[in-house]
Amino acid sequence: MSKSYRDGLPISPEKFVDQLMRLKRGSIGRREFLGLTGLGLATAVMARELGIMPSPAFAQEGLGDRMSIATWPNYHDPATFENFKAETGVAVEVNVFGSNEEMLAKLQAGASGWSLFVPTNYTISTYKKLGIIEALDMAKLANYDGSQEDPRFTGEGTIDGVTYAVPKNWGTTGFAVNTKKLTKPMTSWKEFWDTAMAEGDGRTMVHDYQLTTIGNALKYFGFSFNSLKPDELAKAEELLLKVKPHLFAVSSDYQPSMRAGDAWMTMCWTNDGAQLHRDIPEIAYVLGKEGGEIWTDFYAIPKDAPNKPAGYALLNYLMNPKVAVKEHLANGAPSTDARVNALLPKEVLDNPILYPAAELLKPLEFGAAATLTDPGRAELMARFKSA
Amino acid sequence: MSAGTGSVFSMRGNVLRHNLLTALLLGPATAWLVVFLVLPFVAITVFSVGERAPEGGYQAAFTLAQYANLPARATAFWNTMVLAPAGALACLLVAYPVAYYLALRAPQRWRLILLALVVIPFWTSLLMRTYAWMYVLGGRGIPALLAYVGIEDVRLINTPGAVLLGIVYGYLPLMILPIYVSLERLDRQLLEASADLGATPISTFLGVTLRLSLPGVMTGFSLVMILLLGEYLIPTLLGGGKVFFIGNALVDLFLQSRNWPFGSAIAITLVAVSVVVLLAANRISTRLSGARRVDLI
Amino acid sequence: MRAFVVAVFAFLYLPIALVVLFSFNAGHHASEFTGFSVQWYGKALANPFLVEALKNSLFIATTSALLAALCGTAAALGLARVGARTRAVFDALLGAAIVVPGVVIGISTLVALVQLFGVVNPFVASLWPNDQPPRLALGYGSIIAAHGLFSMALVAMIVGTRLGSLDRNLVEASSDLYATPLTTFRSIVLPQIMPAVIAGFLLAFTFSFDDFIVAFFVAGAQTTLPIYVFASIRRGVTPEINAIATIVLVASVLLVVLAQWQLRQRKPSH
Amino acid sequence: MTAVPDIEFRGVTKRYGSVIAVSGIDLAIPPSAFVALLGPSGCGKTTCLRMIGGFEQPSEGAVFIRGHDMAGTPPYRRPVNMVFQQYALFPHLDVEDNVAYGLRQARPRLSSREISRKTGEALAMVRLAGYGRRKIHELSGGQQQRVALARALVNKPAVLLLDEPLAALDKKLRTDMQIELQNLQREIGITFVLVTHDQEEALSMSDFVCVMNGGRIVQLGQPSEIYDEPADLFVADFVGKTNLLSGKVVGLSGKLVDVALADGTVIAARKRTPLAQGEAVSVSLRPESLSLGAPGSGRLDGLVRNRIFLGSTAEYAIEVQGIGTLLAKADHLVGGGNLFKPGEPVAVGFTAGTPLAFPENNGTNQRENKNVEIVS
Repeated sequence: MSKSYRDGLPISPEKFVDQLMRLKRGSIGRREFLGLTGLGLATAVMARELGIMPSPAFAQEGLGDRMSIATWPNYHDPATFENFKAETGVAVEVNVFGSNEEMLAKLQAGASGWSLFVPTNYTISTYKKLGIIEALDMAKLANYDGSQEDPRFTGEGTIDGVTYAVPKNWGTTGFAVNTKKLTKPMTSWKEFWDTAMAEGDGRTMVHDYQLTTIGNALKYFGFSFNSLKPDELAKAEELLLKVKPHLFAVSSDYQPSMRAGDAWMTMCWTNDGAQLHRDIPEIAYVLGKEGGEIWTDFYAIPKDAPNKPAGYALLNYLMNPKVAVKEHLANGAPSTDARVNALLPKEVLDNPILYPAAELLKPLEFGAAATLTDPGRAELMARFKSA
Repeated sequence: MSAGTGSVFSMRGNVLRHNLLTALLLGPATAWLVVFLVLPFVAITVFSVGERAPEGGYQAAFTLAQYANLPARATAFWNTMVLAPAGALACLLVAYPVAYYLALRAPQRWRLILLALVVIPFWTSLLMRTYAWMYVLGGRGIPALLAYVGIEDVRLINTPGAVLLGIVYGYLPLMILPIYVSLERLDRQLLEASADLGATPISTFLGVTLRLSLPGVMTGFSLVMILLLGEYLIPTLLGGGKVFFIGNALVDLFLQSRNWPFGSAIAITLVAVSVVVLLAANRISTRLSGARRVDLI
Repeated sequence: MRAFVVAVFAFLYLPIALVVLFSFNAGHHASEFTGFSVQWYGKALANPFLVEALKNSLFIATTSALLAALCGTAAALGLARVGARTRAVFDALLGAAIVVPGVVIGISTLVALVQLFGVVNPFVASLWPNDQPPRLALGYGSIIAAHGLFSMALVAMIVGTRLGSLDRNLVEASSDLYATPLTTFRSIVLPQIMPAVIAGFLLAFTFSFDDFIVAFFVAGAQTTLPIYVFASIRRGVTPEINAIATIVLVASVLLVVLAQWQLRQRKPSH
Repeated sequence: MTAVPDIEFRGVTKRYGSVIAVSGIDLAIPPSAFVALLGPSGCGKTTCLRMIGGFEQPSEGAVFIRGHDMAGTPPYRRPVNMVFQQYALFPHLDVEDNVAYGLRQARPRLSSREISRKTGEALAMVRLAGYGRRKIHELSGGQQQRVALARALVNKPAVLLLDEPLAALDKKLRTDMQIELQNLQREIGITFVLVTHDQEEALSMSDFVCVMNGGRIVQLGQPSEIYDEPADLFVADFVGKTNLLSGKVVGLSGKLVDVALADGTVIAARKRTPLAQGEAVSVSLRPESLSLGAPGSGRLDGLVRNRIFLGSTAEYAIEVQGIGTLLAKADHLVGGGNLFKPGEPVAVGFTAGTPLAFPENNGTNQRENKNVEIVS
C-alpha cells in the first residue's frame, strides 16, 4: 500500500487540481488523495523528524536498544536487567510506582512509554475492559509454562480464555515493626492502628495506596478488606483521619525510612518485609490476624507500548526459571511457579514471612476489581491524604 | 492599529505590508498562547463542570458538583494559604539581611562573587538539593548526630518545620535577588542625608532603607508566594505526604484517584486565588512605595 | 550581620556539598558514605537512561529556550506595532502564562492534549494510506511547548520593557543616515535588545532544565533529568545521580566563569 | 579672634589604603563665616567636608566643632547639616516630610504642631510655601535645591555644609542661587562651608576662600587676596584666567625681579618667594592687566589672532613672536573704540608691578599630586 504515494510524487499543479475536483465529486478516496498529494508522507516524515510522536510500533522484529518497565519499589534484582542487557543489548529502565491507581492513571493519560508493567491481580479485568493492555501472544513466551503455575494465584491473568498477564509472584500485606523501638508484641491490625496513635506516634507509615490503607483500616472494625459499603467506609475514614496527625508519612516506599530509623512501623508487603528482616533482624513482619490482603503481581504489556518486541523478550527472559529464581531471592516474595520453587534453597521455602502459617493465610482476601475504580474509595483516600 | 506610530522601530511602507509584518511577528506567539494556554484553560473549565467517568478520567456533563465539593480539600487550601505566606515571610526574613549585606556592606570586590554564590545553587537540581535535605533531616543526618550526644529519637523530617525549611532553602535566591537590586539602586547619599539630619542608624533603616527597598521586597515576596501556591515537590519530599499543599492535592487527583473534573475545578480555584494574591500584592506594593518612579531622577 | 550572612551561605551550600560528597561515595547508596571512589561517574555516563534523560533535558531546555527567545522577541516587536487594546489582551495572556502555577499548566496541558489527540489520532488514522498511521502523543513536543509557554511570555515581557526604554532618536538617526528599516533593525534595535533576549534565553533554559512538575504531566514516555531524579528518589538514589548533578553543577559554573572571562577579554578591545 | 572657631582641623590626615586624600591640614573657621573650599577634583575638599559631617573619620588629627572633639561622634549626633551634591531628597516622602525629617528625629520629641510650624517657616524662607505636599519628582532642579536647603536649615545647625550644591543647576539659576545663598547666610548668621571646584563661585560668594590642592591647603584668604596675591603658580593658574610666560631671573632688586622672557624682553615682576639669579620662573599676567594699543606703543608687539566679543568687554588672543599667544581682556568702549580686528598688528602693555614671578618648580605639590588620586 505504501507504494502508491511514493509513485505519485511529485505531482503537477494540473494533476493536483484535477485530483481535488475528483475528490470533491467523491470519485476518489481520501486515502488515495492524501497519498497522491504526498501530504501523508510529508506529515509522517515531519512528525518523526521533529520527534513530536514516537515512531509507530516496530514493524520488524528488532528489539531496539532500550525499553522501560513500570514496577514496584525494591522489587527486582538489578542484576537481572544487567544480564538481560548483556544478552540482548536492550537496556531496561525501571520506573517505580506506589499504587495500582498511579499505574492506571499514567496509562489512561496515554503514552506511558512502558514496554512491560507489573499490575496486581485485581486490576487486570479493568485494564482489559478499558482496552489498554495487550492480549499476550503466548507464542513469544516460550519460557512460560502455565501448567507449572499455582492456580490459587494465577487465574486473574486470563479472561475468557485469553491471557492478558502472566504471574510474577504472590504475597501478603502485613506490617513491619522495629521491635527495638516498639517492644510490645503485635499480632493484629487493631494493635497496628492503636500503636500508631500511641507508642508509634510520629513513627508509623501507611501505604499511599487506597486498597491496603483503607482495607486495613476496615479490618480494624472487622469489615471486609474490600468493602464498598458507605457506612463501613465512613468508619474507616473516621479512623484514618484520627490517625493521620500521628503518622510519619503516607508513602509506599517505606524501606528507606525504616532502614534509617525514622519510621518504626509500616504497612508492608511480603517482599519488603523479607528484605528488611534479612538486613535488619529486629524488623519483624506481622500479618494482622483479622485478615487483610493476599495478592499476586503479574506482568502485562500496555497496548500502546513503544517497544513491544523488547517487552516480550524481557517477559520471556523473566519467565526463565533460572532467571526467576534469582529475582525471587532478591525480591523476597514467594513464587507462583513450581519450577522456580524447585530451585529455591530450603531456608527460603521455610521462611515464615514468605510462607505464613495456614491459619494466618485463611482470613486474607484478594483485592476486588471494584475497589480499583470505586469513586468512593478513591475520594476517601484523597481526603485522607489531604487532611 | 495600522499606523504603529508608538513604535520606535516601525518601518515605512504601505499599510498592508505593515500589517503583514505585524501579523508575522505576533503569529507564533499567538498560536502558542492559544494552543497551550487558552485551549487548556478552556479544557479544564469544561472539565470542571463534568463528571468523573466510572473508571476515572472525565465524562461530559454539566454540574457544579465539583465546585460544591471544594470544601473536601479545605485542609489542603488552608495549608497552602498558611504555609505559602509563612514560607515567603520566613524566606524574606532570611533574605533581607543577606541582600542588605551584599548591597550595602560587602566589600566592592567581593560583591559580584557573593552574588554569584547566591545564584549558583540554582544550577544544581532543586530535586537533588531537596533530597540532600531529606538526608540531613532524616534519621541518618542531624537526628543521628543528636543521638550521638545523647538526644535520642528526634524526628525532623516529614514535619511542617521541614517543609518550611525546604521552602526557605529552595526560594531564598529568588527572594535575595530582587531585594538586592532595589537596595543596590538605593542612593547611598540618602542614607548619609538621613544620618546628617539626626536619624540614628535604626531609624534611617526603617525610615529610608526599608521603605525604598519595598518594591524589591514585594517583588520577591509575590514571586515566592506565586510559586509556593503551586508547590508540589517540597511538601512531597520533606513533608512525606503529610503536609499537603494544593499542588499535592491536584497531583493526587490526576495521578491517583483520577478524578479529572474535580482536579480541574481545584486548578481553576487555585488560579483564581493566585490572581487575587498577585493583585493584592501589587496593590500593596504600589501603595507602600508610591514614589517608585523617582528612581530615574 | 557578617556572621548571619556566613550562616546563610553555609545553609545554601550544605546540601550542595553533600550532593557533591556522595558522588564520590564508594557505596551503593547516596546516604551512607563508605569510602572514596569515582566509579559512579563512570557508571552514570554508562547508564543509557540517565544519559538519555540528561540529553533530553538539554535538548528540551535548548529548544524551548530558543523558540521562546525567538517567538517572545518577535512578539515584543510585534506588540510595539499594535493598538492599545490588542496590547492589553496580549499582556493579559502573557501575564497569565507567567502567573498560572506550573502544576496547573501541566495538568491543563495534559487534559487538553489528551482530549485533542483523542480526536485527531482516529481522524488521521482514518485518512492514512496504510495501517501504521502516525499518532500524536505526549513527548518532546508537548514538554517543549509547555515549558516554552512560560519562557516565551517571560522573554516577551523582558524584551518589551527593553524596547520601551529604547531611545527613539537612535532609530531616527539611523534612518536619517540612509539605513533601510532592516539595516536599522539589525544594527541599532537588535544590539540594544540583545542583552534582554540573552537574559531571557538563559532564564528560560534554567527554568526548563530544572522543571519537574510541568514535565511530570506532559512528558508522556519521555524522561527528563528531573523526572529521572524524582523516579530515583522513589526507587533509591544511587550516587550516579549525585555524579550527574555534580557534572551539571561544575559545567554551569565553568560556563559562567568562561562567559565572564570572555566578557573581560573583549572589553578592552572595544 | 578670641571666639571659639566653629570648625577646627588639627593636623588632619585622611588615608584610603595607600592613597592620601588629605594631608596634615590645620584650619580654623570662625563663627558666622562663609568659607569656600576650592580646588580641582581630587584635591581633598569633599573629604574635608565629609569629615566635618562625620561620614569619614580622620586617619590622624582631629576635627572640632565649636571646640568639641568630634572623634567617634556619628553624623546623627553632630550639630551640622549638609546640602548634598545631588540633594539626596527622600523620593518616598513629599516636600514637607523631607523638611520635617530632621525635626522628627529630635529627642525629646517635638510636638507635631511645632514641627509643622518650623517646617512652614523653613519652606517660606526658601520661598517654597505651599509646596509642602508636592512629590519630590514634581519639582524643578532649583526647587529641589531649595528643599534641600530648607531641610538642612530647619534644624538650626551650627554649621551648614554645602557639597557642590549648585553644580546641577543651569547657569542662570546658579547665579540666582548664589545670591540667594549669600543673603541667606547673612540673614541667619551661621557658618556656611561650601565645597566647589568653580573658582568664580568661590570668589563671588564667600568671605574666605581656602584653596586646596593635592590634599593640602595651598592658600587661605579673602577672595581678593587669592586673586591678586596668589601664593603660588598653582593658585595663580587655578583661580581666574592668567597668562604664564616662561623666563629667567636676570636681576634682583628688593621685592622685584627682572625676568628675561624667551624673546629677550626683560620685564619687572613682583615675587612671592625668594628667587635666585638665573632661576627659571613663570611670570603670571592677568588678561585684564594687559593693555592694547597702536603698534610700537607697548612692551610687546604682536598680531591679533582672534577676538571674542563679550558685550562690555572683549577677549583677544594675541600672538607675540618668540613668546606665544597671550590672552588679553579689554573694555569695549561704546562706539567701537578700542576694538581691534583679527590680523591687525597691536602693541601689548602692562602696568609695572602687576606681573608676578613664581619659581617654575615651586611647591605646588605637583609631585605629591601623583599620590592623590581622585577621591570624592
